[in-house]
Amino acid sequence: MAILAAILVVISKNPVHSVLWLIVVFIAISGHYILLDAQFLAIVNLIVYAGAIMVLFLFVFMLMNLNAETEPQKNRWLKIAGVVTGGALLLVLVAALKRADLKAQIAEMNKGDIGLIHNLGIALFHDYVIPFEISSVLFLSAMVGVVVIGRREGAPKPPFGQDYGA
Amino acid sequence: MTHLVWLVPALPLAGFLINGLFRNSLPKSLTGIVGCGTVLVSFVLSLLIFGEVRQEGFQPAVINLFDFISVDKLHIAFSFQVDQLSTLFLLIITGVGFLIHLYSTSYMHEEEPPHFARYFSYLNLFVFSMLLLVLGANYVILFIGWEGVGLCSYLLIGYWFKNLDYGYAARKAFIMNRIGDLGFLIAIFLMITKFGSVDFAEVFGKAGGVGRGAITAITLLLFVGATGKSAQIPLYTWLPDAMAGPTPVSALIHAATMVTAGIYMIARSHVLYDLAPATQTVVAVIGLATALLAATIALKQHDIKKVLAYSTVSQLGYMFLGLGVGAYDGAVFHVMTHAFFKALLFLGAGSVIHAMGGEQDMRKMGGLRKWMPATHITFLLACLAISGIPPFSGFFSKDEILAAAYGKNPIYYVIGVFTALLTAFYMFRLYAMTFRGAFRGTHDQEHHLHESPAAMTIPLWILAILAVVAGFLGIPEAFAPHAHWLAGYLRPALGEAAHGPELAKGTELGLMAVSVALAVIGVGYAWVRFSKKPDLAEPTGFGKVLANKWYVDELYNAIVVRPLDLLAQFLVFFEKNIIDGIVNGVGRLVHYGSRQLRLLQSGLVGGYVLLMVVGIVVLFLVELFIKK
Amino acid sequence: MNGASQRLTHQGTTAGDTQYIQTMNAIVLSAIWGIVMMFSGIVTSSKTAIRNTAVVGLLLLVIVNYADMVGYHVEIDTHKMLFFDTFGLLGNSIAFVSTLLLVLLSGRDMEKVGNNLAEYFALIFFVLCGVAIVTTFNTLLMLFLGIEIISIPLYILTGSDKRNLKSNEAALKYFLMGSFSTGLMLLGIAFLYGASSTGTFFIDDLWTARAQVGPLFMAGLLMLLVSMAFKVSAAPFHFWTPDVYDGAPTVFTSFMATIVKVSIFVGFIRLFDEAFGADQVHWQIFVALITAATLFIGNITAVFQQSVKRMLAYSSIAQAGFMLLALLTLNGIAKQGIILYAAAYSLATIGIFAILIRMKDYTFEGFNGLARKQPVLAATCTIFLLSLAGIPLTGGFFAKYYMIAAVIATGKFMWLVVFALLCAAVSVYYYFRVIQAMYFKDGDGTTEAEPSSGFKGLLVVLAVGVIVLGVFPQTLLHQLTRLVYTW
Amino acid sequence: MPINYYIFLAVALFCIGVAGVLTRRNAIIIFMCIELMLNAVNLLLVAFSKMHHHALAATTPSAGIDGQLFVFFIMVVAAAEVSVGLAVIVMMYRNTHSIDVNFLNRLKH
Amino acid sequence: MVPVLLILIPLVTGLVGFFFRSEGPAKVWALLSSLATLVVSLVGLGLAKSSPFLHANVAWLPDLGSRFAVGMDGLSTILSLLTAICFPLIFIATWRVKYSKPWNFYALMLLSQAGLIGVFLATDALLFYFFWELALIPVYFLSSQWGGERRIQATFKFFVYTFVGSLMMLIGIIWIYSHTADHSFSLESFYALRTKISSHDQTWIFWLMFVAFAIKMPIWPLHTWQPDAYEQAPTAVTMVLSAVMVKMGVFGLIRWLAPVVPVGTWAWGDTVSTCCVIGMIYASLVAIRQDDLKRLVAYSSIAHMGLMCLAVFATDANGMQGVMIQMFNHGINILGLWIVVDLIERQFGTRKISELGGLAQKAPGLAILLVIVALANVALPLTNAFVGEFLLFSGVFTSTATQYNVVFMCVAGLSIILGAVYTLNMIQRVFFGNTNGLTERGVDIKFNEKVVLAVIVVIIVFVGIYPRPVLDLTKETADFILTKMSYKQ
Repeated sequence: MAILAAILVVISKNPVHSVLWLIVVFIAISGHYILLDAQFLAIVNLIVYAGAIMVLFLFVFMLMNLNAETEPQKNRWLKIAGVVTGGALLLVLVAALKRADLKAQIAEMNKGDIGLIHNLGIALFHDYVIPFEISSVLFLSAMVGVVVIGRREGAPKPPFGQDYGA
Repeated sequence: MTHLVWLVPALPLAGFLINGLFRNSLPKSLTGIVGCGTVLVSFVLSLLIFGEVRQEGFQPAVINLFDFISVDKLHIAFSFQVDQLSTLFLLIITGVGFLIHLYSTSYMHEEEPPHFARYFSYLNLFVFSMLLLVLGANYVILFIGWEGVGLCSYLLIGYWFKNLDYGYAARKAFIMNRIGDLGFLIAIFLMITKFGSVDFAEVFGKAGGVGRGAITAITLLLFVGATGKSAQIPLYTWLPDAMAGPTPVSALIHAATMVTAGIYMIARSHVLYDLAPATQTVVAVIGLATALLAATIALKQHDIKKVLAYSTVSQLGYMFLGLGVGAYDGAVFHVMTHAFFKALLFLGAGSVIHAMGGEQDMRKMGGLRKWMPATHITFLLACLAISGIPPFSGFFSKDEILAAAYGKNPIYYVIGVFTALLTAFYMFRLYAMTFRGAFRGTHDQEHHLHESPAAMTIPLWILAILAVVAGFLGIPEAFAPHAHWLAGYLRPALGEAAHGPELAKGTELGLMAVSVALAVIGVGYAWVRFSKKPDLAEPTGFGKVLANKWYVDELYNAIVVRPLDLLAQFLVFFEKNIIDGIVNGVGRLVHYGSRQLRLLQSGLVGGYVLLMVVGIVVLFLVELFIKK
Repeated sequence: MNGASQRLTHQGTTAGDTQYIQTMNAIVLSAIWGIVMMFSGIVTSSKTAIRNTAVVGLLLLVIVNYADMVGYHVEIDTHKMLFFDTFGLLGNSIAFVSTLLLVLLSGRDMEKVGNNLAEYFALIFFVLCGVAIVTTFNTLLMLFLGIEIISIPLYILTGSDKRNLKSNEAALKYFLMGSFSTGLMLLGIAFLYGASSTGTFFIDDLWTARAQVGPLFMAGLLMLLVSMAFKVSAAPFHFWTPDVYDGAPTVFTSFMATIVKVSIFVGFIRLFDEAFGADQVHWQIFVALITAATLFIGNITAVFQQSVKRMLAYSSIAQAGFMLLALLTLNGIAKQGIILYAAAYSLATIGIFAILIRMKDYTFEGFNGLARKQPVLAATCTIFLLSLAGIPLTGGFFAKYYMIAAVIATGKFMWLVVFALLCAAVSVYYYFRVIQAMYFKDGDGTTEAEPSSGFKGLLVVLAVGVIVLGVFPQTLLHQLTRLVYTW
Repeated sequence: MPINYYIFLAVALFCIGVAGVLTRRNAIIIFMCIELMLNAVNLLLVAFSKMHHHALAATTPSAGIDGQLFVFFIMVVAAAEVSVGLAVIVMMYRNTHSIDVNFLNRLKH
Repeated sequence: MVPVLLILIPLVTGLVGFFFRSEGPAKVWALLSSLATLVVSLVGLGLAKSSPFLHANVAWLPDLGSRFAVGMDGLSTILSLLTAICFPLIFIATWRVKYSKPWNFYALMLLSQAGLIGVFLATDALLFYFFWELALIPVYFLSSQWGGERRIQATFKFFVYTFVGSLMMLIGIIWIYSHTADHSFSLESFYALRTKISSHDQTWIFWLMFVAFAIKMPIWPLHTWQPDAYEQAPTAVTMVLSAVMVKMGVFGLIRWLAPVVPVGTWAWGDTVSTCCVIGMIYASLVAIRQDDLKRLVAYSSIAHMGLMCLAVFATDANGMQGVMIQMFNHGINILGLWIVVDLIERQFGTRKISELGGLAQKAPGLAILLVIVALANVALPLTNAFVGEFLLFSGVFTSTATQYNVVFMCVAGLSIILGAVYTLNMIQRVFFGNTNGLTERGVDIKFNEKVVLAVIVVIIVFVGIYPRPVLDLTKETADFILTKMSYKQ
């Protein structure tokens, strides 16, 4: 089902639809998380992705109020090539991996509790404190970045120099 | 005395330097004095040395001046060898050389002082190199002289450098000599490999020790060198062209001395040649062929100097015949006599040309004996000498060679004698057309006719005397036993067998009779035929072939010069388009590739990602299939 | 000698553990200073002040980093998340010093980009923080975070010239492809995680934890290789480079092309040495292929460029190709070499860009006759170009020398060496085109404004540095030899 | 259930994402596809973490937790990327009223 | 001590030279510096072989096992002497030439001199490579700045061509270095290897390095950069190129290649020799067809260098000595030729043989000096070149390294004849015959030019008559190299 939804994300003409389909994918994935008893992640996934991020996407779409692909479908060769290579990648990956003898490895259901917020929290703030701090820097930079980008600076000026190439 | 021998070449060298460096400041008179004086002094020195050498039991002396080249095993000293042979040549060179210098002082007096000086400096340089050639105690020094004289002949032929044709003649001479020199050079290297030395003494000492093949190779290569220098088939064509130079030069270089260097060299290395009969045959045949060929060509020439030139070639052929049949002293003897009478002939011709105001075509001459008696007499004597009329010098030397040839192989003799007949014929054709009959030149030429000044006639007389009496240095056994002074004198240098095969007294006399008879016939026929009505008509038929020298020059052009030229043209093309083309092609390829690769940078994100993914796929494929 | 095995011997020694517990002076400081810069924009509007603060910060960075190297530092337990060794720290110091030089040379030109100077500096400091992480990471998590911390600000800086469509376009392209490669990297990490028997992200455990070189392991390795290759712009994952470098404001192009690229290279080598050094045989062939492709495409494509800026973008690809040789061999010579290469390359490139920024016209014609107008600029530029071309007496020569020597020492891949040097010969073509333009062509190539004497002086210093590197690499080399022993 | 299924599922999702990136021209959709890729990876990581946990739970109870934490960090980063990415896209849209990536070809060759 | 000075004087003076701002002083400065170098090199010549002042060895890059090691044995002495002689002569001969920014010109000239001398003196491979490039770079700038109208392309072709070569050489050097026992670039440890390198590697190394040297010499078919470069470079630079720089190739071959990889050298000797012989004939024939004096001289130089290379591979005592003395001679002679060409070009503004003629009437002094130099060029006895070529040819002929020695010698010998052909052609058509409109206004040479040519002629004749000093100087080196080259023991 996740796969189906994913394919729909890719092929659906109307961006809004694909957003919605993406949400479906996320929900499906969250389901898998539950199955793999990563409860915390499941919740976070739903809240952050399906909730916040997707809303952001929709918002941007509305802002640009383009609901259908406006441009005509040019160079479909690129499309076909894209699909083909994507398929090829899938093939080679599968080919590479199916030789992996992981049959024995079982991901069993409903056992263990590492997925609980409690344990995760302990690990996070004990072993993973450094990365945690670091990620704050990441956010900081993102924030600054958005600020820089966000400010208006008047009308676009033509690119400096002449247009090279060709 | 011999230890002072280095002075003999040194003096002309000094003369060369003085005249060369101060050519702009010296007055002609001084130049002449320097030019002649140095040669005269070295002549005197040579005489003194000769006086020492001619004594019985004189051992060849090697004077070591300094080490020229010495690399680990190879040691080449700059050393001179004084023995009978070299001394004889010293005398010829310096003696005749001096006379010709003297002659030149007046022959060239119209030249500007600088050029006059240039002329004499060249001449001195030539004498120096020639002396180096004959004095050298090893093949390298000999070779140095060898190329030196070549250079001088180049410079002197092209002396009047304003005239391009003269220049080309000079170039031809130099290059043809170079071809021979290459052979000589290879011979030297072969000696180095075989004997580890180039000293005469050492080489001859070891000569017996090495294989027949090597000796033959060496001797043949040396002979190649000789053909270049001494104008033998196939490299003789430069000599006639060399007549472009001033006449005294022709006399000195292209008749008396330089061209006989080949004979000297072979006589010098007679030890090797004795060991290589095959080569001897080759030498003999080539010599004979050259003699005949040149003689036939001489029959139909109209340029007075050309005739003499071909006769020189022919006479040189004789000498090689002599060498080929082992009569080394005969050959040397002929060198000497020939030096006298041929120099005389050239100088005579020179004085004729001088009188005719530069005219060289015999058809415009005639009856000159009225105007220039001295020249006429001396010239006649010389003609008799070269034609082999007894008791003139030519008779003795030529007959000695012919006799030896007969001993070797009668056919040699037959051809030789026939050539002698031709010689007599064309020489007297020349004589008759020049001095007999009526004058055929223009009026002002006739007006201008006069006997040459003393500076020119004195040498003529001296040479004439020599040309007459020189023969008595080598009276054949047939006339008087052990009267052959020259043979005796040269025996230490040329070895016992130097005289060639001995003949019975009777046969020898018979042979002489035949040759003399033929000579007389030739002389007489030519005399009567050309005194009255000289041949002015354009030659036809076979005569035309002869007049055009058997078209040999044309032949060489067709088979050597043209192909080389075409090849060079092709190479230039090849250079520009193939080799350089490839080099530049690489550059162009890079450019082209660059222009194409740029197009990958399509500017489309989709395209970029696509290519990236393709790259990943490729890596995985390598991982899956190609690797291990 | 492959890193992993040494690492084992190394862990035996007690010195090893302290190196986990070291502090990350640089990281902390750069982060903090980033914030400082941020607020400096608010408290003062004087650009000079801002610039000076930045300079001070950079100076401090260099100092504390050196302190790290000689062992003065506050001790914090990083839980083996980071591992500090001379190699990484040298990488840091090169990055910091070059940034300092960059700011000193082209600080003024940043103002022209837009009016958020303070933020630009803040972002630069954040990037440096990421750099410090990437050069000293010890787990894939930190690598991932470091890379991201480098990338995200760079997206911004690329697009910082907002009114310039080229800049926007570059930013978007960079962003899309960058996050795509992030996806690839994560997939690779996931595979490796799966392949490791104990489920770890520690690079020094990876190679012990993997049962054998299974397909899962190889798949992850390749994915990582690809994504890192993307970051250092190695063919065929280089396509973003020319467009982004061309589109971005030149100052930041210079920053990306030197500091970022070099430090990611350090991380690259660190990763493959630590994690996969033992399995070199399995992946050498791929690196060789990528190297060849990079050298080829970089050099050949650069030949035909009309714009010097774009030519430099391609040349940076080509130079990356040479640096990949170090990754290929991973022996002591290579590790010395990569540091030297980093230094030489950064110095030269910063110098050239600094001059390029001042030019009116970025095409080759723009440089015509510069030697008459600006002899100093022309001369220094020539030296930098010679260095990039690898001519002796310049640092570039020894850089290339080490790379070649490293490969020859392995005795394999001779074909690659010859190929690489042929490409180097090609590179002479486009580098010398600039020289020819400056000296032998007539034209009015000139700068926008008469450059200040300080600028010139700094350029000369830089050039002298390049030459010193070329004649007496001793100073640096000694550090390097020490480093080789510690490994 | 065997881990293979999860692997293939994740890989399939990932490749769909890739295909999307290749085929679509709307910047935002491409970006979404990338998010899809990230999620595929997340899924894979969680699966692996579970696998390791199952294998080693006996010895170390907390085995496999790293995987889930990694996923957590991925989400963090993804969020940051989204904000920046959207900002860039919006800026682009402001200047050229389009978000078709095929119109981004001022820079080429 | 002495070698260090030899390198430092031109280097430092050159760097200083950039700061002059007027022609006169710059000129004089350059001349003085080159004279000083000459004096020092003469001192070096005077010192005994055992003198400690002839060697210097300073730590440079201990980590790489490379030291700043320079030394003077016979070979390097004679070649540095050649360099030291050439530069003052060049400066004097081109005294009247006007350059734009002359100070830069002279400074660069001095720098290249430093590089050249360094190449000849270095006894450390890396140092050798450094100087090799140092000699090249200034020449690149000189030619591209002050050359003819096609200078940029021609010079660039020359530069890239040689640069590719030197990069290949670099690979070779590093490869050998990786074999050395003590990981050092020093000549000794290189010589210590010889047969320790596998013959397979030797083949690689040989070709990698030989390409560099072959391009420099140049050997057919890698020669095509030369005529263009010579034609386009300013004549002063052309003199440097052909008088000294081409010797770098032969020198490298003798010093750094043949003794180090004797097996490879021996194995590929015949191949290379064949190229040399082809090249000699080829170049001579092409030279016959040339109408441009510079190109003619260039091709003749190709022929001569081919002979030297041939002799090196002959591995024979005579040949080796011949090579060493001939390198010196050829440098002197061709310098003379270039000076004459330059004089002609400066006077009449053309190098086309077809446009000249009859100069001998207008400039007899020039004509005579040219004839002497030209005769030296065709190796006439009692000129220096005769000694050289005699030894070279005899070396090739007596060589035991190949069984084709006779063939090589005989074919190569043809170049003697061809050489005479094109040289005499040139003399003939430039100096003899009648003057034309162009050459009517010819005048004889000035004093400074006369002096230079006189010096050259004196050297030519002296060495031609008494070559002993030179031969003794190089004897030891030659034997040493040969023992190294004979790998059988």
